[in-house]
Amino acid sequence: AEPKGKDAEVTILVSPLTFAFPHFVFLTDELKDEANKLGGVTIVVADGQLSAPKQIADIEAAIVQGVDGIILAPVEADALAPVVQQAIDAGIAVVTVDRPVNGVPDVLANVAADNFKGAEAQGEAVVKAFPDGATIVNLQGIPGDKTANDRNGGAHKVLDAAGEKYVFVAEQAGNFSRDKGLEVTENILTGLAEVPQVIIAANDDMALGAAQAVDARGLKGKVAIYGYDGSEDALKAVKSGDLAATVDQFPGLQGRTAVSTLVAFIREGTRPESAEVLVAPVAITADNLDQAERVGQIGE
Amino acid sequence: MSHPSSPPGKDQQKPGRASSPGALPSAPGSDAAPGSAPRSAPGVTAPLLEARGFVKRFFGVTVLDGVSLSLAPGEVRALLGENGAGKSTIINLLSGVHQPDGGMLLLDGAPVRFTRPLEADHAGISVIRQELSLFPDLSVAEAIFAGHLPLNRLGLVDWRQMREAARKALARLGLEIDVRAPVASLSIAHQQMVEIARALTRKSRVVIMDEPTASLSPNEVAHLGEIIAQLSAGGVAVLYVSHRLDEIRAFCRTYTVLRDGKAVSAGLVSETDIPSLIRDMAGREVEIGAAGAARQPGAPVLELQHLASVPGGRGGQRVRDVSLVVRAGEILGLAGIVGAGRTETARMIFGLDPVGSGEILLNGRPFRAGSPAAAMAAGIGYVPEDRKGLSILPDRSVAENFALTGAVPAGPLGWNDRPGEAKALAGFVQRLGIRAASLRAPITTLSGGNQQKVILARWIALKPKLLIIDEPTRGIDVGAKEDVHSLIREIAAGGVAVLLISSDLPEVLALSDRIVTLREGETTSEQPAADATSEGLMARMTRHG
Amino acid sequence: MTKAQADELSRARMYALLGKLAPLIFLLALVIIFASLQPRFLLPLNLFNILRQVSIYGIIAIGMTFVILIRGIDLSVGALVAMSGLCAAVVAKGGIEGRFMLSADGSGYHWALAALAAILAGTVAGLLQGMAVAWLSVPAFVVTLGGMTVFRGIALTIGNGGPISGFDEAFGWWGRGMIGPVPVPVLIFAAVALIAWVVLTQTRFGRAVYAVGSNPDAARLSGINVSGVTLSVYALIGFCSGLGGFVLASRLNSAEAVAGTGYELTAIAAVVIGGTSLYGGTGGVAGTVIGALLTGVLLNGLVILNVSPYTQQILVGLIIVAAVAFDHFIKRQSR
Amino acid sequence: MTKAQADELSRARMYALLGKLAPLIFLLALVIIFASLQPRFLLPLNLFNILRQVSIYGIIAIGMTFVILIRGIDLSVGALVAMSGLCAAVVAKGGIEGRFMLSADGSGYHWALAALAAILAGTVAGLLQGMAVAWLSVPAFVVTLGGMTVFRGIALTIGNGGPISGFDEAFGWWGRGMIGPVPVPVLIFAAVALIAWVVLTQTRFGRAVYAVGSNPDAARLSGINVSGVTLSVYALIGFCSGLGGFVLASRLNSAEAVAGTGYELTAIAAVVIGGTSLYGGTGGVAGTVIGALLTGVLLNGLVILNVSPYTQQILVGLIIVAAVAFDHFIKRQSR
Ligand SMILES: Nc1ncnc2c1ncn2[C@@H]1O[C@H](COP(=O)(O)OP(=O)(O)OP(=O)(O)O)[C@@H](O)[C@H]1O
Ligand SMILES: Nc1ncnc2c1ncn2[C@@H]1O[C@H](COP(=O)(O)OP(=O)(O)OP(=O)(O)O)[C@@H](O)[C@H]1O
Ligand SMILES: [Mg+2]
Ligand SMILES: [Mg+2]
Repeated sequence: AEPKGKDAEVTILVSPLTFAFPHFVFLTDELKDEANKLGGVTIVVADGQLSAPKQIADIEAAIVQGVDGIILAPVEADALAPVVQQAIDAGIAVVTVDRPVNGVPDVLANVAADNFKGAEAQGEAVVKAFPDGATIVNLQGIPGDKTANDRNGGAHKVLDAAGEKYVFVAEQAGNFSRDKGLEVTENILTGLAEVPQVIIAANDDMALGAAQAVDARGLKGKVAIYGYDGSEDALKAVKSGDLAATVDQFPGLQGRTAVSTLVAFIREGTRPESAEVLVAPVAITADNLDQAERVGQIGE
Repeated sequence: MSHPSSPPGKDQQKPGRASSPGALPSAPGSDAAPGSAPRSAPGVTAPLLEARGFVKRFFGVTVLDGVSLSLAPGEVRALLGENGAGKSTIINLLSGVHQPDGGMLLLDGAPVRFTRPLEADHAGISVIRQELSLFPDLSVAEAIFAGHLPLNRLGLVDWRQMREAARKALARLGLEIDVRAPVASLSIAHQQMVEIARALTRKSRVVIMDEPTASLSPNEVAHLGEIIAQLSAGGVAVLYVSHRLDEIRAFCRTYTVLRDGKAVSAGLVSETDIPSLIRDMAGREVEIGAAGAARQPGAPVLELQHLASVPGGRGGQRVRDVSLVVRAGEILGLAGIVGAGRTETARMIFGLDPVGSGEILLNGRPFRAGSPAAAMAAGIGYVPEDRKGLSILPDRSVAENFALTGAVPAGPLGWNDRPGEAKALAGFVQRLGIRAASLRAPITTLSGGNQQKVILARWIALKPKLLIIDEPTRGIDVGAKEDVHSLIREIAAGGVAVLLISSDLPEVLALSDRIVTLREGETTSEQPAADATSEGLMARMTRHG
Repeated sequence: MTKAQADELSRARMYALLGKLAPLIFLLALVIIFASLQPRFLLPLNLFNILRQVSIYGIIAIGMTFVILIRGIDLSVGALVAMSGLCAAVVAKGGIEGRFMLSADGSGYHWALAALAAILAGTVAGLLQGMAVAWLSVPAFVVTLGGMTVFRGIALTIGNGGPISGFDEAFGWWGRGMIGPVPVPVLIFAAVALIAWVVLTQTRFGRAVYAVGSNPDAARLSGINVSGVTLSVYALIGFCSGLGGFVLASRLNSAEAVAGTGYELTAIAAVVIGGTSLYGGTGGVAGTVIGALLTGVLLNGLVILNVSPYTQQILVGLIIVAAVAFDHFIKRQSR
Repeated sequence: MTKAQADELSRARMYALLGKLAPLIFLLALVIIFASLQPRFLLPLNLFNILRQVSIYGIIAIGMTFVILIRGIDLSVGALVAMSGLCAAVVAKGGIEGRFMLSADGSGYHWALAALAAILAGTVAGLLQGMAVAWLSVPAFVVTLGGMTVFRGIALTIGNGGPISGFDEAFGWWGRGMIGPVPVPVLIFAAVALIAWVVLTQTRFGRAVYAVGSNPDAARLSGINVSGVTLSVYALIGFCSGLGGFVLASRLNSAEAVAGTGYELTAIAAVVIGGTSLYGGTGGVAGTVIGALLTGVLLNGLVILNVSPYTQQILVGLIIVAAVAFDHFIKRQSR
């Protein structure tokens, strides 16, 4: 499509995975903030609710509505491809955030921090803190969910490669929720004859639940707990020592980059230098807390 | 009081009493002799269906103890017995609902075993059940043909033919209704007739009727009589259960009397008389139709002035112009044929249906009950006619069913007074001869008649000022009927105003002080019971009056 | 019959008809509101979008209509969609690389075999649940609640938690193809609905379904094979779920274990909005189609109107309750 | 009554008793299996874990028992837990930073006020649903399915999707504290169960609940205020959910909109496993407690045995169906 002009009104559909995860809530909030700063940008938000059909329906509705651009965090890389192609054919520019869609070369950009890579950073942090090996409890997300699979895969890749001395003594699903994370950790801790050295969790909620279970057992400080997402609560916990680390994928940065890239293209036709705008995830420990995106929110 | 022997309840329950004059010397088999076949049959007709030595136990309690009976083609046999004697149970065994714990079943002389109702159905046995078992959501036509829907050439349901046949079957019973209407929109009586029509369309060899006339009025009963005669002439065997002995005399050729799960007598109806049948059933002498102590009617309690229901309700305006007065200490009988609007009148008084126009006066003051609770607070009690649908709590115990109306007040904080309730119930068990293995067992383990007694007790215990009783003895046996009658007389004598609705004219005549007749929702007459006759009442209940 | 009576009867019939039309009236009202707020809502493209979006859970809702008509319920359909979708995917791919192979040379099979696998898996699973309901007399709610986690577990095990994606063109046609302007899934939905309508209204089996739902005891006493009907109905919804799973996999070009989450509630909502009673015995397929369209219109319209996602949830809940309340209100008037 | 008859009767009573005990027997069997596979299962620490984990949805299951006894159902409890938990959190924090403030100086309120807020929110929400069920006669399934999305939407709106966390010690005591060796939530659960038991078995209200469930028409005709009972029962489960939401927020030291997801099905499962009939009228609180323990034991035991999450799902589904089938089997024997 032709560039709309410098100050043209722009309408953008934002379709994140789900608002059940604070990660995407924050991403969307920052994205909206950036859009405000740009001015003249209307953001339409749809909740993906972890469902590919729902997301497809939302995008189809947006095409009908005649939006100028779409920012999408696809629930499923293959499933969303046809509808993204359809949008592009209809003259709508598409940017993916957080994760790509498969096989649609015309996507303007993919602004992402790979979950797999982030989980590798999590694993590497464990290796760094426990060079002599460790007994590990693994709290996975919702069984079958892509994020859960990627994060589980990344951590395993690093820790399995690091040798026999890293032993997974229990692997259970905590469904990304704090109460399930707490319950499952309680059960695992009683089930194990020896206290594990490390708990890695596929998100911060489960890690915080696990921290409570560890605290309740009087094991605070004896088990290193690794979260994922860099949420406000997790950063506080890292600061206080309840968590050993969390992984920040910089959702806010992703959101801001996505919207500015998209608006620049719609208004002026400028393409990003590369279609892959990768944000490297970082494991945040007490030492590099200031690198965390949401560190400003946790106060002193 | 009308009761000769002191605690009648106990007496009834003793099965082994030697004082059963009419009893055959425990006669399993003997009644099954081909000799009892109908007179019209040339020579000896082999029985079509025969039960030999049926035994059945529930919860370890023996309900049937070696009962035999047979049905020859064209035979119409009455099955008699008190409530809980085991009549319905025999029927359940004959039709594959339950399986006997002992004995055998022969069809055309060959042993058979029905494990499902479907199999009895295929064998040509159809049953009109005591408790209505229809499909409320289906159309009348479909309910009649359920399980046997006629098909057209394409193998699809032939709706046209089905409606036509349903209309015809109902017309035979003298009923003209829209066969497309849902069953739920019909009155109990009409549902009963749909149930009968269902059995008639089956082209069965054996038709079993378990109290088919319990909620029918004389007209419909007469129709049924004709149909039974037609069936019999066509070689169909009929097993007929009823507590109305006049029907037995009129319709049946042979009979079997059950008492406590045993066949105590059998033979030809023409060779016995009603008193001896009653003796066989009850195992004692029962005094029929004893008049109560003279009652002195007091002030009017309920007065209806030109009461009418809301027009355009289901099935149209049932009540158009009803006026009557019920005084304290008086029993007012309300007679009418099916659909006359008696039940609907009662429902309006009790706050179940809205009032269209007219006045209800309670103790001289205008009264409108917004809900049953309000009516009860004003001192009204109502025993509905539909026991299964509107009265019993099926999963709950006898005791809890009794306590439901809160006749025994609760303590502070709504704490149930269980000892008080138990005591009150025990009194009624005695008084009404309620037979129950345990008062803590679900009420559905009681026979229909005994359930009715518990429901009556529930309302009488409430000591209302006005008691409306709709079909009080529906499905109650002769002996128990007397118990219930004397109880109704007794509460009236105690100053309660009783509005008695009954399709059983002898009952209305025997109980009432005055009788009001309804026809098509309008009062057509009022007279002292002493002056009334069955014929006179019938005339005023029907168009020809 | 007097004239007055005849009048009352025809009035009663009119009301009854109105009662049947209540969901349709509500649907039209909704369409009018959305169209007046945002005219683009009525674009043919958008209408076909809605139809396509509705068709998969619509197929399942048709099966659910039978289940609810016999007073049953099936909470396992979402999991069944996932499981049967994965079965189709495995067959279409000829196995899962690195885990197990079905064909000797590692090539995939024809879409027809894949579809068969999905439908078979669904039907057998449904049949098993039907057995538990009919023979062990475990309440359907419990059986299918159990089934929901069991089948989800099996789906996870098949795909080892991950998706299986990338099928050939012919496979994809069933979910993404068009015949003229009409998407293929819409045609499948229409065909399923039509067949179900004929079965329910014109065959003995269909009427037996109503009889069982209206009064199971009476049905048994009337010689209807109640367990047989029950079994068939659960097998049937299994069939519909299997078909739905295949079409979904085809449409998404991918099958995964979390697919179909929440379909059970959407399907039940469609059936109930369509006027089928949860107490069995009344209702039918036509209502379900309208109920499915209503939910589809609702979700589409709210997005097109740019309602915030949180508010959307609140509105969806309220409107569904309102639709059913409206239906009941109209039906009560006709009493 | 002859001696033989008396004997048979007492045998029948024994069977009836066995029928009541069926869920307990199943629970014990499960405990024995787990204990033999992993002795640590029986550690007092673990048993208290199970009790604590069970207590929150146990509280809700107690309320659900009332609802199911009157033939109702409540699918909204999970969303209510989230919504009321957030209400408590907002009050305890005195508002949400940067969005809205409740107290002038931005300081939080006492835990008692927070608890009150949660319970009030739950009760009012329950009452509203009760009104829709009792007065508009919309089926409970639909009302609470709608309620589920509405309350979840409200919860999302309150917390703007994110969690609210970090409460004071006194607030936290209700979820994490101990009295002697017994966790506080367990005591709350026990108290709720005890009160509910007394109400159901010993009071007029309890009897009315059974009557409404057994035959609503007969109940109404006997002067019971059926809509009143219905309203109260839905208000009551709202109360239980509100209380549960408060305890959960206290236990997690955090409240968020996704809390309590799936609690509705867990609670219903506990009630049904405990022998309460989904058709109303029979069952009770004692069974529900056992049902809740059974689910708790199951989830705990499978984790302790480190069964793979996929297989766990399959086993949980199968065992729940087996438990209910066992219950029905035993009860049928006593007929
Ligand atoms: N399903 C059942 N479970 C337990 N007891 C039963 C069952 N059915 C019948 N009974 C018992 O069997 C006995 C006989 O009952 P049945 O219904 O055959 O009596 P009936 O002669 O038909 O009485 P009525 O004239 O009142 O209908 C009664 O004591 C009744 O309580
Ligand atoms: N609004 C209603 N809801 C439910 N049932 C009703 C309603 N109105 C009437 N009925 C039922 O319909 C039947 C018709 O009652 P109606 O007063 O017309 O006849 P009736 O004179 O009592 O005749 P019978 O009692 O012999 O059927 C009654 O059985 C009553 O229980
Ligand atoms: Mg009987
Ligand atoms: Mg009547």
